[in-house]
Amino acid sequence: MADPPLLTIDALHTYFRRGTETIYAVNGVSFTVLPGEAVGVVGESGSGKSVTMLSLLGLVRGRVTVRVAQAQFKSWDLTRLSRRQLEDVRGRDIGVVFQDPMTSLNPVMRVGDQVMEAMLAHQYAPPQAAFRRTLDLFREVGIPDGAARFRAYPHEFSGGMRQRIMLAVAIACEPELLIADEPTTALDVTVQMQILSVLQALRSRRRMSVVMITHDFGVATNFCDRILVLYAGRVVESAAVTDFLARPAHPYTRGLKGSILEIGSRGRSLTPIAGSPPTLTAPPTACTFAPRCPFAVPQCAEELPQLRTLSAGHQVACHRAEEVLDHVG
Amino acid sequence: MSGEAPILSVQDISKDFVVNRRVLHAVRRVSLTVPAGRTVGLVGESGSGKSTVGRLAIGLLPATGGRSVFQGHDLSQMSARAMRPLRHAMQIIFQDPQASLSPRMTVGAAVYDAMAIHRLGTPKERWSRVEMLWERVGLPSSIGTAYPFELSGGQLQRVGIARSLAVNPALVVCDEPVSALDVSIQLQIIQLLKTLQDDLGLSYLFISHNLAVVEYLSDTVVVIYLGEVVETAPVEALFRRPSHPYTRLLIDSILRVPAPGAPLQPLTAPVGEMPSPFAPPVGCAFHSRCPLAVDRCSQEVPTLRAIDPEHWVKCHLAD
Amino acid sequence: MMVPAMGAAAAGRAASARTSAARRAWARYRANPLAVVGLVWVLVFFLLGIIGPWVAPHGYAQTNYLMANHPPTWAYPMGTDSLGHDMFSEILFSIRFALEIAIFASLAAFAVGTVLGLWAGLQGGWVDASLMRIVDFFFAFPAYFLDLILVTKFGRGMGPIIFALAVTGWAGYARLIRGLVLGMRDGEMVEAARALGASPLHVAARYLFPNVVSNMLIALAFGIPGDLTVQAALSVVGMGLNPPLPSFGNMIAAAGGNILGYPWLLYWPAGIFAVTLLSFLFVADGLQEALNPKGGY
Amino acid sequence: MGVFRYILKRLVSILGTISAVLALSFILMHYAPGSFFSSANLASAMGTLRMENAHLYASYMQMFRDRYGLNLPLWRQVLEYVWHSLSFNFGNSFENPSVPIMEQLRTAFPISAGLALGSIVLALMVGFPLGVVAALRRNTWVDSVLTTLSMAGQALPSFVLAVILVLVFGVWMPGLVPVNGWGTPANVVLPIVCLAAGNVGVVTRYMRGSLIESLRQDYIRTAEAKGVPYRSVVWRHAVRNSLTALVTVIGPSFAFTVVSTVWVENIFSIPGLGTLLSGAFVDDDIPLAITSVFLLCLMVMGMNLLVDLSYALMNPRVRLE
Repeated sequence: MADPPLLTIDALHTYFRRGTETIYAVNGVSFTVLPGEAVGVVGESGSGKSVTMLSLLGLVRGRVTVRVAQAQFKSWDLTRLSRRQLEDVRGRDIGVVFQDPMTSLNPVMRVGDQVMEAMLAHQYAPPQAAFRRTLDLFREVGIPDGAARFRAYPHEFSGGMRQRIMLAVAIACEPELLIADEPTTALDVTVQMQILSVLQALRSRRRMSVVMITHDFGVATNFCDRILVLYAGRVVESAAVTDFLARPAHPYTRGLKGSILEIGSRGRSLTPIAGSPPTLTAPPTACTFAPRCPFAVPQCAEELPQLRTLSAGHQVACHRAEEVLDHVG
Repeated sequence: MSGEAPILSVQDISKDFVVNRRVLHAVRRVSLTVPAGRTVGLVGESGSGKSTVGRLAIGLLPATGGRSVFQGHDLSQMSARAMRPLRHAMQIIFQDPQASLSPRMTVGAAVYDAMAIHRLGTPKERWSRVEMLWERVGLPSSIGTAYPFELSGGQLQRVGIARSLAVNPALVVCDEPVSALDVSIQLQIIQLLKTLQDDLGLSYLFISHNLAVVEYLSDTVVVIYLGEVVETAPVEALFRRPSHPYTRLLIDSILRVPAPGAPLQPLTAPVGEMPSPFAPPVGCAFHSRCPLAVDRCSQEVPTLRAIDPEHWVKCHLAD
Repeated sequence: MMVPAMGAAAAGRAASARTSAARRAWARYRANPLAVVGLVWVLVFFLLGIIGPWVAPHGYAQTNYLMANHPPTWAYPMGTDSLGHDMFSEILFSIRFALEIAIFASLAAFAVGTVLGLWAGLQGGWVDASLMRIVDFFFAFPAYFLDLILVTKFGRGMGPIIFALAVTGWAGYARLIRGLVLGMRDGEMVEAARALGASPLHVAARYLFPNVVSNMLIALAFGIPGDLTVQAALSVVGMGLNPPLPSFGNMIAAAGGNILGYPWLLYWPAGIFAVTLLSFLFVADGLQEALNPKGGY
Repeated sequence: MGVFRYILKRLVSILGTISAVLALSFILMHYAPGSFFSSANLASAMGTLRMENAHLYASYMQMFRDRYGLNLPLWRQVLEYVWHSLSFNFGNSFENPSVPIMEQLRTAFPISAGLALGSIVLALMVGFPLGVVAALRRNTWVDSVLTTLSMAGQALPSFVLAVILVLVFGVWMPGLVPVNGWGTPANVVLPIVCLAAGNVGVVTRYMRGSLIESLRQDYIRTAEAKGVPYRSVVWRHAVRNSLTALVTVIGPSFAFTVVSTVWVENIFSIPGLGTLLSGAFVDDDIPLAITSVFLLCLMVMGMNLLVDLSYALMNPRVRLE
């Protein structure tokens, strides 16, 4: 853990212009990713978890403004890279896997070509070597009979197989960081397990860092080392999995954990978080969770809580974190 | 279960589709019974045919074989027209409420229309019942003038529920009603469904791929694989003693949030994928993925047999 | 079921929601300047079509051989043609006849196409199969040639031309609505309505029709200028509206031959006709954007 | 199904459609007032010839009777007619009975087909890049200008554009390019421009629309995430996919080009099928009229076949059926 972070983000803001409105999707997110670390970014839809990661890579669509105080990846300052240089980082040093394998592959391009293209674009390997490596990658992600499947089109594969192809595309150039944006959300549980086990094998074999964006705490806690909870475009809690499990300090984290329905919940009374997450049309000036929060005090409606350190590696953005921790339940 | 009169009884129902001149046996001789006021959970992966069973059960799709008896009416013997007056008693809510609502109709008009179809009450009474239903499902009464695209997924699902409640159903088929929602919203909808059942005495056929949700809501669980029932049992029995290897696989594939200090779950890949329903394996449909399979499994089709009263398993090896 | 007073309020709200949807569509339409300009000209064109025959200074068949092929003067503000017809009056009457033909032909084709397309889409089976066979035939056999043959057979009057355009025009509407209905028929919206117990008629009237009507209006808006074009094009091969009935096609075709000597014969007919077609297209395009903000290009 | 079987199947269906077209036209013409298809009308139509050369008159009469089977019942006449036409035996024209129709068509057909195909190639060459530019610069002034122009191109029928071009190059700046006649390469310029204009508009607009749609797809984001340079993302991924979408909507417009050829030939006095056709209709020369309609329909159907084939070849998801 003495290594310097692979990725350091400080005060990331992302705004969308939609019609006459501005949507404040990400409002000052800061975090780091260490080499070899797996970070789970969890939150509900609209929490800004995908936008945070994609805006770093310039992959957000629409009329979007990104502001960030610092975005350091290895030796590069991502904010100072030209478009050309950023393209070079994408796919070579940072790989991305998206949520929906049914639409994320080009329907009129052979799957083998789609994997090779990642290598050729970065001059990672000459065509002959890239072809052989594609076959190796297919084997590694668990696509049987790769040589024959090389020339097939995406529609000839099942959803799980397509997600494996996406994985092969993302790791083709051996990136040091893999961003997985809800990679198993669209899949059945058995297929989810297969994809996650492939991902975990890849991660340990290559010492690759993974940022796992997910709304599924089961996936995040079992796969990741550290968890980042996002709410309304801000990090509300950042903790190692052990702390996250034992001492969640933000009322929202607690609420989400309480909302998880697992086998064995039968007969238990449910405690959903009341209300729904806000859509921000103005930058937040107070705690955005306060209206739904059982711990809220007048201070929460007035002052924006900053991320502060509770203990080593455990940060929370809540005025009342100590009270939350003391509260048993 | 045996003590109560069943409101819905599905018997050996089958459905074949013809796709590109190939026959797809989507549902093969599925039987299940929903007692009045109870919930039957129907579990399976995508492509297992579980949604088709739901539609067959209430006669939205004509069955290729077998029958479905609802409140004593054999739906397989009835024309679509003859079923219409029965429809108010058997409702369905969908996974994607946005797709099931007309984009050109306000959600208030959609709920109103449900009553208008069955000529329930005067127009005035219908509108006031719409107001009452909003309250019932936890929506503000101002929502009636909104169009579907203006609402969130959770709100839309509540609208869908209000619309099916509008006609006083006895049975509601819930087709993955919470799958598209965020966890905290999922919980709200599940809670709502539970409350409505307790208050109104509804019966549910609850279709889902999410075992935890099914366990929470159901009294009986039916597990379906490649269009066939592989295991069915009262909910406690099924989760206490899952006896079909496929049921075990489904349960083991769920990633749970570990208790503090407990070890993490190993991420080990289960074998194989669901085979093409066009070419299901010979013998036991699951043998190609089964860790316990023996020679017999690839040759002989197992029968659904009771290993306990009310606990049925379709496996040669189950004891 | 109680508290009737609340019901009336809710009914009022539902009605106001409907108008607000229309208002939003109008706001989107207004935001498109070309569509607004087009609409203004289309309205003027319609107005001229209505009042034209009354305000025209001369009859359309009224000739003045002494003043034949005369450049514009005060008495003949757009000049005269080779027979001494007043071009200004000719144009006013042409607008009237062109509109009559295009609108009656389009509406007839629209009505027939809508009914047959709805029927085919809802019924499916052999009805659909045989109807689509006929529609395919109409798409393989260019309408214009069939129009020519029909006009040759039935004559070059208003009636026959309207008939010919309607006979060849319905297939497009039928195919469009059939496709739209087919796309929705097996969708969840219709399934949900059926699950509620709605009869096929109720499904068609309350669910399918409201969701296809905007597409049909857009198609009609594209269809009217299409009929204006084909009707004029009949004149290009000498099979247009029978003289002395004036038409844009006849004037443009005739002026094409005299263009070197008497170019003013072309300016007004070609200019007005071109502006009109363009305006109709802008309106249709504006409608498309206003009514289907997401779909289509 | 293989490409060849597909083509064969389509050709058979074209044959069916074209037979139906022929039969329908024949029946309509048969009942037309002043129909050519009756011995009495034929006799009166050739009255002048009878007086001048009785022998020639008798032989022509016999020729037409044989060709169209005028003494046979109507259904036999229809069958004979369809069969003869399908075997490209069109007989002789009425206005000019000594010359077989085939002779007249032999020079006219290539002219029309060349004009139509040439204009389509031109429209693709111009419209495709314009559409790409409009899509990439969407919601800028470049886009507005291109979109408005392409709508104008679409709205103006070729015959209106043709007379406007005649006015411009015949009256206002004469001598630049010929506005009339046929034979020199310069004669081709204005007709081809007229014919292409509408399709340029159509191709530009559809290409713009479908490219914008393609650029929104998830696989484009995947390609960007791979680090493929944006130019390649556009050309290799987006344009490739939008072309298949373009092809599905372009068919009717290309087919319509054949109709436009008729108008443009008439205005620029080009001795193609269209000029032949209008002359035939005006002179009631029914055999020639229907024959030219028949050939033009064949052109349309060939065009549709080409469009469908190219769609199937471009899209791996389509199985030819």
